[in-house]
Amino acid sequence: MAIALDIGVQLVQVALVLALAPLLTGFVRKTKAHLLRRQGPPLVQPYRDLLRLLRKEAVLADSASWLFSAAPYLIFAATWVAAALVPTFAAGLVFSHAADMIAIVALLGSARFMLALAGMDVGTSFGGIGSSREMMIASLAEPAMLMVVFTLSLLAGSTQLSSIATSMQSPEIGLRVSLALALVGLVMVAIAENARIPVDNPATHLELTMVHEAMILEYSGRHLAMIEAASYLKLLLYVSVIACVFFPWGIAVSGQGLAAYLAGLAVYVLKLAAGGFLLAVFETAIAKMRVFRVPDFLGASLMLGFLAALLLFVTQAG
Amino acid sequence: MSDAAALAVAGILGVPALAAALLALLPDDRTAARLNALAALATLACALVLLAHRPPPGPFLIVDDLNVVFIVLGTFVGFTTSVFSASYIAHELEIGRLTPAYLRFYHAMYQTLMFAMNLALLSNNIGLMWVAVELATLTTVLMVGIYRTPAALEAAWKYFILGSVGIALALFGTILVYLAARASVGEGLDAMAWSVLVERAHGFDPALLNLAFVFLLLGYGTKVGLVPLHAWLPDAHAEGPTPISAVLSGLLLNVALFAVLRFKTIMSANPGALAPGPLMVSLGLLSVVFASFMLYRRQDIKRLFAYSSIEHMGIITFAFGMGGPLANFAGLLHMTLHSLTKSAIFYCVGHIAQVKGTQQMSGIRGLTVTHPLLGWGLVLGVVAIAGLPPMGIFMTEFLIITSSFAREPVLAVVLGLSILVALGALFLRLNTLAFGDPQGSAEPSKASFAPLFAHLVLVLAAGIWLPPALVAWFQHVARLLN
Amino acid sequence: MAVEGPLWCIAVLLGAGVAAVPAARHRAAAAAVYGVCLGTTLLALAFAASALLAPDRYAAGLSLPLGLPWLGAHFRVDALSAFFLAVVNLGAAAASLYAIGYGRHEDSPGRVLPFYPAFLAGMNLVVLADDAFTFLFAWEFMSLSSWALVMAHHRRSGNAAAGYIYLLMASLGTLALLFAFGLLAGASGGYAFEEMRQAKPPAAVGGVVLVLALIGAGSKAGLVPLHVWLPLAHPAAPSHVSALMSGVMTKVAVYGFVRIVLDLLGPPEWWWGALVPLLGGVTAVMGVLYALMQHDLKRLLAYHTVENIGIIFIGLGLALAFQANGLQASAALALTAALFHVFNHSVFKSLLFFGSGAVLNATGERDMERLGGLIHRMPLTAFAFLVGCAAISALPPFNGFVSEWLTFQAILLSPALPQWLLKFLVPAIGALLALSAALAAACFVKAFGVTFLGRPRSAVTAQAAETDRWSLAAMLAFAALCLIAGIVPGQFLDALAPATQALVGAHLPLQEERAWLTIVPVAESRSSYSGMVLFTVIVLAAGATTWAIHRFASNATRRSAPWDCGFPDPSPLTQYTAGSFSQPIRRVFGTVVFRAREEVHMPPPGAAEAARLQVRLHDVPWDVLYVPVAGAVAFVADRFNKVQFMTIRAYLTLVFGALVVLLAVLATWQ
Amino acid sequence: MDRLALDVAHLFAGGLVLVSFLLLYQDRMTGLVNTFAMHAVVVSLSVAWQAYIQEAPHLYITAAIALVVKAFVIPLALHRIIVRLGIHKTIEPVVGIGLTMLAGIGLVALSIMVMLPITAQAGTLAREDLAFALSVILLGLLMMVTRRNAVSQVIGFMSIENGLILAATGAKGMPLVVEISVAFSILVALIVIGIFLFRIRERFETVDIHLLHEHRGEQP
Repeated sequence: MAIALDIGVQLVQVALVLALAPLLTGFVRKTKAHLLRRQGPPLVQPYRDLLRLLRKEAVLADSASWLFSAAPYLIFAATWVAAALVPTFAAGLVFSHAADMIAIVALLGSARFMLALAGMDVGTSFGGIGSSREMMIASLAEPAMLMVVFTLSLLAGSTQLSSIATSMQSPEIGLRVSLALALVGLVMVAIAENARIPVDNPATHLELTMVHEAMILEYSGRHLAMIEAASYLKLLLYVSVIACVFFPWGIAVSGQGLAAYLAGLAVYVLKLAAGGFLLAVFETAIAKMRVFRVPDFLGASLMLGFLAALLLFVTQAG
Repeated sequence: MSDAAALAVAGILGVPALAAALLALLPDDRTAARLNALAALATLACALVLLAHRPPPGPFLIVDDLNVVFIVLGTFVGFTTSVFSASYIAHELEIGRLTPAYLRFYHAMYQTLMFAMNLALLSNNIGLMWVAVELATLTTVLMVGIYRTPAALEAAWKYFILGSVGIALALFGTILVYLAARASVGEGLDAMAWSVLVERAHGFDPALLNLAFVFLLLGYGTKVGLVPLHAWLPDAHAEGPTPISAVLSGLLLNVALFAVLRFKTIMSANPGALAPGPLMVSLGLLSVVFASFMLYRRQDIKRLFAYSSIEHMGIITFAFGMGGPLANFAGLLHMTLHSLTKSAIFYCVGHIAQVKGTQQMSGIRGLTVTHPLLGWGLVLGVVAIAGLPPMGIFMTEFLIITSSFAREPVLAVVLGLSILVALGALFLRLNTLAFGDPQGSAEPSKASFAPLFAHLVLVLAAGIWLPPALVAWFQHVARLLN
Repeated sequence: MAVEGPLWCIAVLLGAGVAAVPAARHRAAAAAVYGVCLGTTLLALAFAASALLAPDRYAAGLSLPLGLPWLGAHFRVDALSAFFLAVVNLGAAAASLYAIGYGRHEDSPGRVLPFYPAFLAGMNLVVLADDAFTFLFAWEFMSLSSWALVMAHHRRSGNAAAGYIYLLMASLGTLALLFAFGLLAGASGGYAFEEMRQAKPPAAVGGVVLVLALIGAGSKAGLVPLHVWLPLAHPAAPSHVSALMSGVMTKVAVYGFVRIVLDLLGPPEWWWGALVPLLGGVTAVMGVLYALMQHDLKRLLAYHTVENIGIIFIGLGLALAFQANGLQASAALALTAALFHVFNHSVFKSLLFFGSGAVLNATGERDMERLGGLIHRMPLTAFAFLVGCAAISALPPFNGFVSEWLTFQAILLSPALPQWLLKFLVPAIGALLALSAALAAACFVKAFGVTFLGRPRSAVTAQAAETDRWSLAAMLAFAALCLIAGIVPGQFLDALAPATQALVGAHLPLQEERAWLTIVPVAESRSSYSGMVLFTVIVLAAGATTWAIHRFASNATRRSAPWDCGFPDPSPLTQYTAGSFSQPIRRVFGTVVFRAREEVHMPPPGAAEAARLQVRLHDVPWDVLYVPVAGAVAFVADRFNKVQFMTIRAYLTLVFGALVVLLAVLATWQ
Repeated sequence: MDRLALDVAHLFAGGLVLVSFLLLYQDRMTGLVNTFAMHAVVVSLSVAWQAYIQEAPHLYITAAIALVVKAFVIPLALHRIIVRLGIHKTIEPVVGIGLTMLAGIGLVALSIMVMLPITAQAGTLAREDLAFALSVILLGLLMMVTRRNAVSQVIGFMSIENGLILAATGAKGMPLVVEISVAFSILVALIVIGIFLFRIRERFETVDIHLLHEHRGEQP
């Protein structure tokens, strides 16, 4: 019975992330528009976009290979699974033993790998630009992310997101400098990874500064839909990771009955909204930076993460 | 059975002497070369008899475990060299570098040299040995100069002068040994006979012995080619006919070393005398370091390998100086393998120089492409001489370095590093000699590969498996040397 | 039936090598030789596998009356050597299979066929050797035979120099190992490994031995700064040999290090655990950065081997650190990670070299700037290569990720270490490891993207054809192995248990009985990973999505010219090249690590000539370490050389001087 | 009898050393050759004396050889060579005479120092004789090293040989002395012939001054 419930919860989680992801993106866009005194698209616009794209025919460049058309599905699947592994409203999911936080980072890495290859497949100059810059950013963002993971897992004595989330709720963690550092580092990584301002501009084309958009320039129709969905999922994933690690309150632990789950769900939605709002404020507040300033930005986050880990290594005896 | 042994000894000395006389008279060159090889073969046969039976030591001649090693090795290399020399000399005649008259002289001298070296090895009398070594020196001087080119004459002259001084020093040492012995042994032949000297050495005057050893080490060391007494060696190797280079590196150096060893045994048999080890070790190490750096700037292929001979003589001297059953065993084995390998290399080099028409390494390239057998033979030889497995020298160098590393780490490290330096130089040359785009004539050489590959196969076999009998024998000799 | 089996295999290999000398001319020789090698190595692999399953049955050693007379040649198969025997022969078998096809295109078989089996035999011998002499003999023999293979194409420019540097470095390493063994054997001269285990050297000696072992094994494995020969020599050899050298021979070097330091040397000091991982971390990052800067495919792969060696040494070093502090379980984890990475790297690096060889055969090009679009011409090769790239970039669900994940887990255990230096060092090493992993992904996006994707950059590339089926069989088999070892790593980890048990006295909890094929290095609550679940879920998700979309949404497709923001350029030269791909990363790291300088020559307005961008990279270790040494040798050689040109009187003066000095010594002595 | 005998022997040996110094001092070719002849005479006298006091008749042969070959034949030959080569003018030593003398004295001191520890049981006359012989040898070497001229270097070498013979005959009852001295005379004769053949004007270094730097197989 319990296992059945767990599986059920897991499936709900899988469906939930997929359902909420476009909404979050829509919410961010809406908020940004409001902050800029604009009307902005309706909240459900991302859903519409996806549906429209799905119905269109896909245009493939002549020089595109099988990899080009296979990549979107793999990217989507990898990101989806990764997002489904993050405890959103309930910890101790069934799959949580299949992959810890390092594995989630690596899953996103696989997705990025495929995306970068897809960007180079057609053999256009823009695709190459996108891929090379993406890999450069990733080569700094990923270690930063791993440093944050180190910090957390040292605190929690585990790399399992579920157990991290649960142990973060326990009082003896308290407030720590390294936690703050880790949080800042993680936020910076999240911004970079989701191609947000100031690292990249999600709403631009025909700019030599674009990174993510340049890679997917040749995509259209259902392929584009898959990739867009994947990016929505990625944003959701990062927000939920931050939420469940640094603000773990209200996450239901498996076996706590339905009420706890519902409560957790409500809290989770609130957290998402808060995260989206903050992101929107941040994005409107600052300007896009030059591509070659990005390494400094990410280097800073790497340093923060490293510092956090180091502090823990030193303070933690045995 | 001792009559057979006596016969064998007589053969070892008599056959070369007779052959020398005969070859001096014979006019025709074809049969001369064959007769030369035949005589060498006969000598080898006689030497092999000695393995089985030994004659009792006489006042002038002796056969003991130590010199049997050298005699068998020497006669064997002498035989293979004579085979190689047949094909080599034939080519020299074709291109007219040698006239039949000189050829006759050459063969006579070759056998005389054999005679002299065998005499030096067999002699039980230090005076007699001195005479024999001098005779060997003179003959080789004449053969080095046989091409009559200014360079050859000069090399011969240099060799002659330095050799004579060395001889003089050795003689003084010999006299001193006699004086040291006379007091306890009494006057007369006994005071110059090994068999007596070694067993009575403990009673000799140590101071006199020390002085004697200094002179003997320098005198015979000149022949061994130890730095700083080596100056004659590279030129003598480079300018003479290649068979002589092979004999020089393969035999004469060993004979001189043999003399040093004989006196070393006397020294170490005397408690009061200073240990000969440190002197030999320092001279040997100096030679290794010096020679291995000298290899880098060489342009003449035969000179290159002449310096490598200096290096290896240094290694051997180092080993014997280190002493101890392990190092002595390694030294003996190294000496054997070195003379096999080095003579093989010189066979190869001789044919290469004949094919390419030059000894300058700048004119020899890509041998493995144009002359696979010669090229790969050279590669094998260099691999062996550089001390890489599976060739035997790897084993001896392993033994020498490790055994001395336990006692003198610093010296061992220096030795190992300079061996590495030498390896670098050798392969730097090999890269252009054997590999790369070929240069020079590509016409096939009418070489006789049998001696070359016979030696290399022996060295290879020694690296993988040493017959227990040989090992036991060498170990026995190694114990004698202490 | 203990160690004889592998020894017979070695004998057969040597025989094949000898037989190949006369037979090399013959047309069928290549197929025959490689066929024999394939069969023999498979047999040896079987022996190794059975030894891994039942280590105790194989513990009995064997001594042959070869080599050093009074020592004899000792051979033995224990858990460690069994594992490496398996690695060696797995790689060797695949390479032989590959070569049955690839070898046909060899233009000078006489220079390859005799040495290839000898090389295999040498590597097997090293792993089996049980005394110092046999070990060094085999070690140097391995170097020598591989040197001959590097020199196979000696007329191509640069190869001879590569071979020279290689042999020199190899001999230096052998010398270092010789001294290490000399120290271990002590004055008594016990060269059998068993005696060395008994002899307990003092701590100082232990440190020296460690350094010597680092020099000896590190120079062969390619540890920075001893790596200089590797990227020159590995690409110079024929591709199947490159695969062996990069994939397998470096692992034999690792074996040497493990054997000496963890087995023979006895209990480690804690500072070893600081030195070795630091070297490993630096090596990893340097290696991958070097690789990123290359545009010669095979050289890129060779440099990347350096990175993986670094990762392996990080694991080994952590094992030393834990072992020194008596944390057996953690040591076992670190060691397992290192050994498993040894296996993984041997698999995917061989696979990648096979692929590069196939490309080389099809196009005659190693320069990525002239390749491109090969995924259309040689799809299967491209697929296999892609798998290799994903695996080496440590992406789940492939095997590379598992071993790096284990290494991370080991790093996360290191707060337990008491020493402050280690507390500071280990997180830094973790950062280096993470950095190198991320850079590796970039490196292989570049390698695969520029070589196989996009549009062909040269005519030959456009005409390339898929490679032969032997090579494909080898590549696809290894690709499959990458996936299998990635999704069911538990079985492989359990096979390592005896080895770690023997070396550090502990092993990972056995993984067989875990549910969902999950691997759990320490504890369920701490960390766990199940490649199987991940793989199936992703496949299900992707499949379901695809099916749903094609079923309910459109599945219409149209081909057209690329859009490229509206102005596509027909010329393939407008694609991003290898150089331009790595340019951002070069700007980030290059100026520090390589003293990279970029010079732009922009013609004045109206001038006709093209603008030029020139990039200069320096190999800093080379400039700092090797050039001065070479200079010193040359200097001394020049000084000494003057002695060759003196007059006879000067020579006489030397003799005279020597005499007087000796006499003076004598006079003062008494 | 013995005292006297020993004193005479010492007289000859010391005289030989003295003549060696004279050789070092000489810087005129003809004078040099003549002094060498004297050197040889002294040697043959001392050998003869040894033959007398040791009742060793065969040593007379050695003495005779020394006298005939080295006191007459070779000097005459050398004179002819000198004339032929036209170098009967002064010759310049590499180092100044005075310095050479000093070095020579140092060498004598060294040889005596080396001989000191030798116990007297090695033979009553052996020790001093050996010291003298050793000094003669070292002085000869010094001469070979310091002189540029081929002829003077040969003379140096021959004085070494005289020293050796002195030592050999001083060693009482040493066998093969005659044979050895004969062998050595052959050596010397060959050297002289060599000089004669190769027309060595100046310098020992090379058979022809022009070849000094060319024919070393390698270019410096």
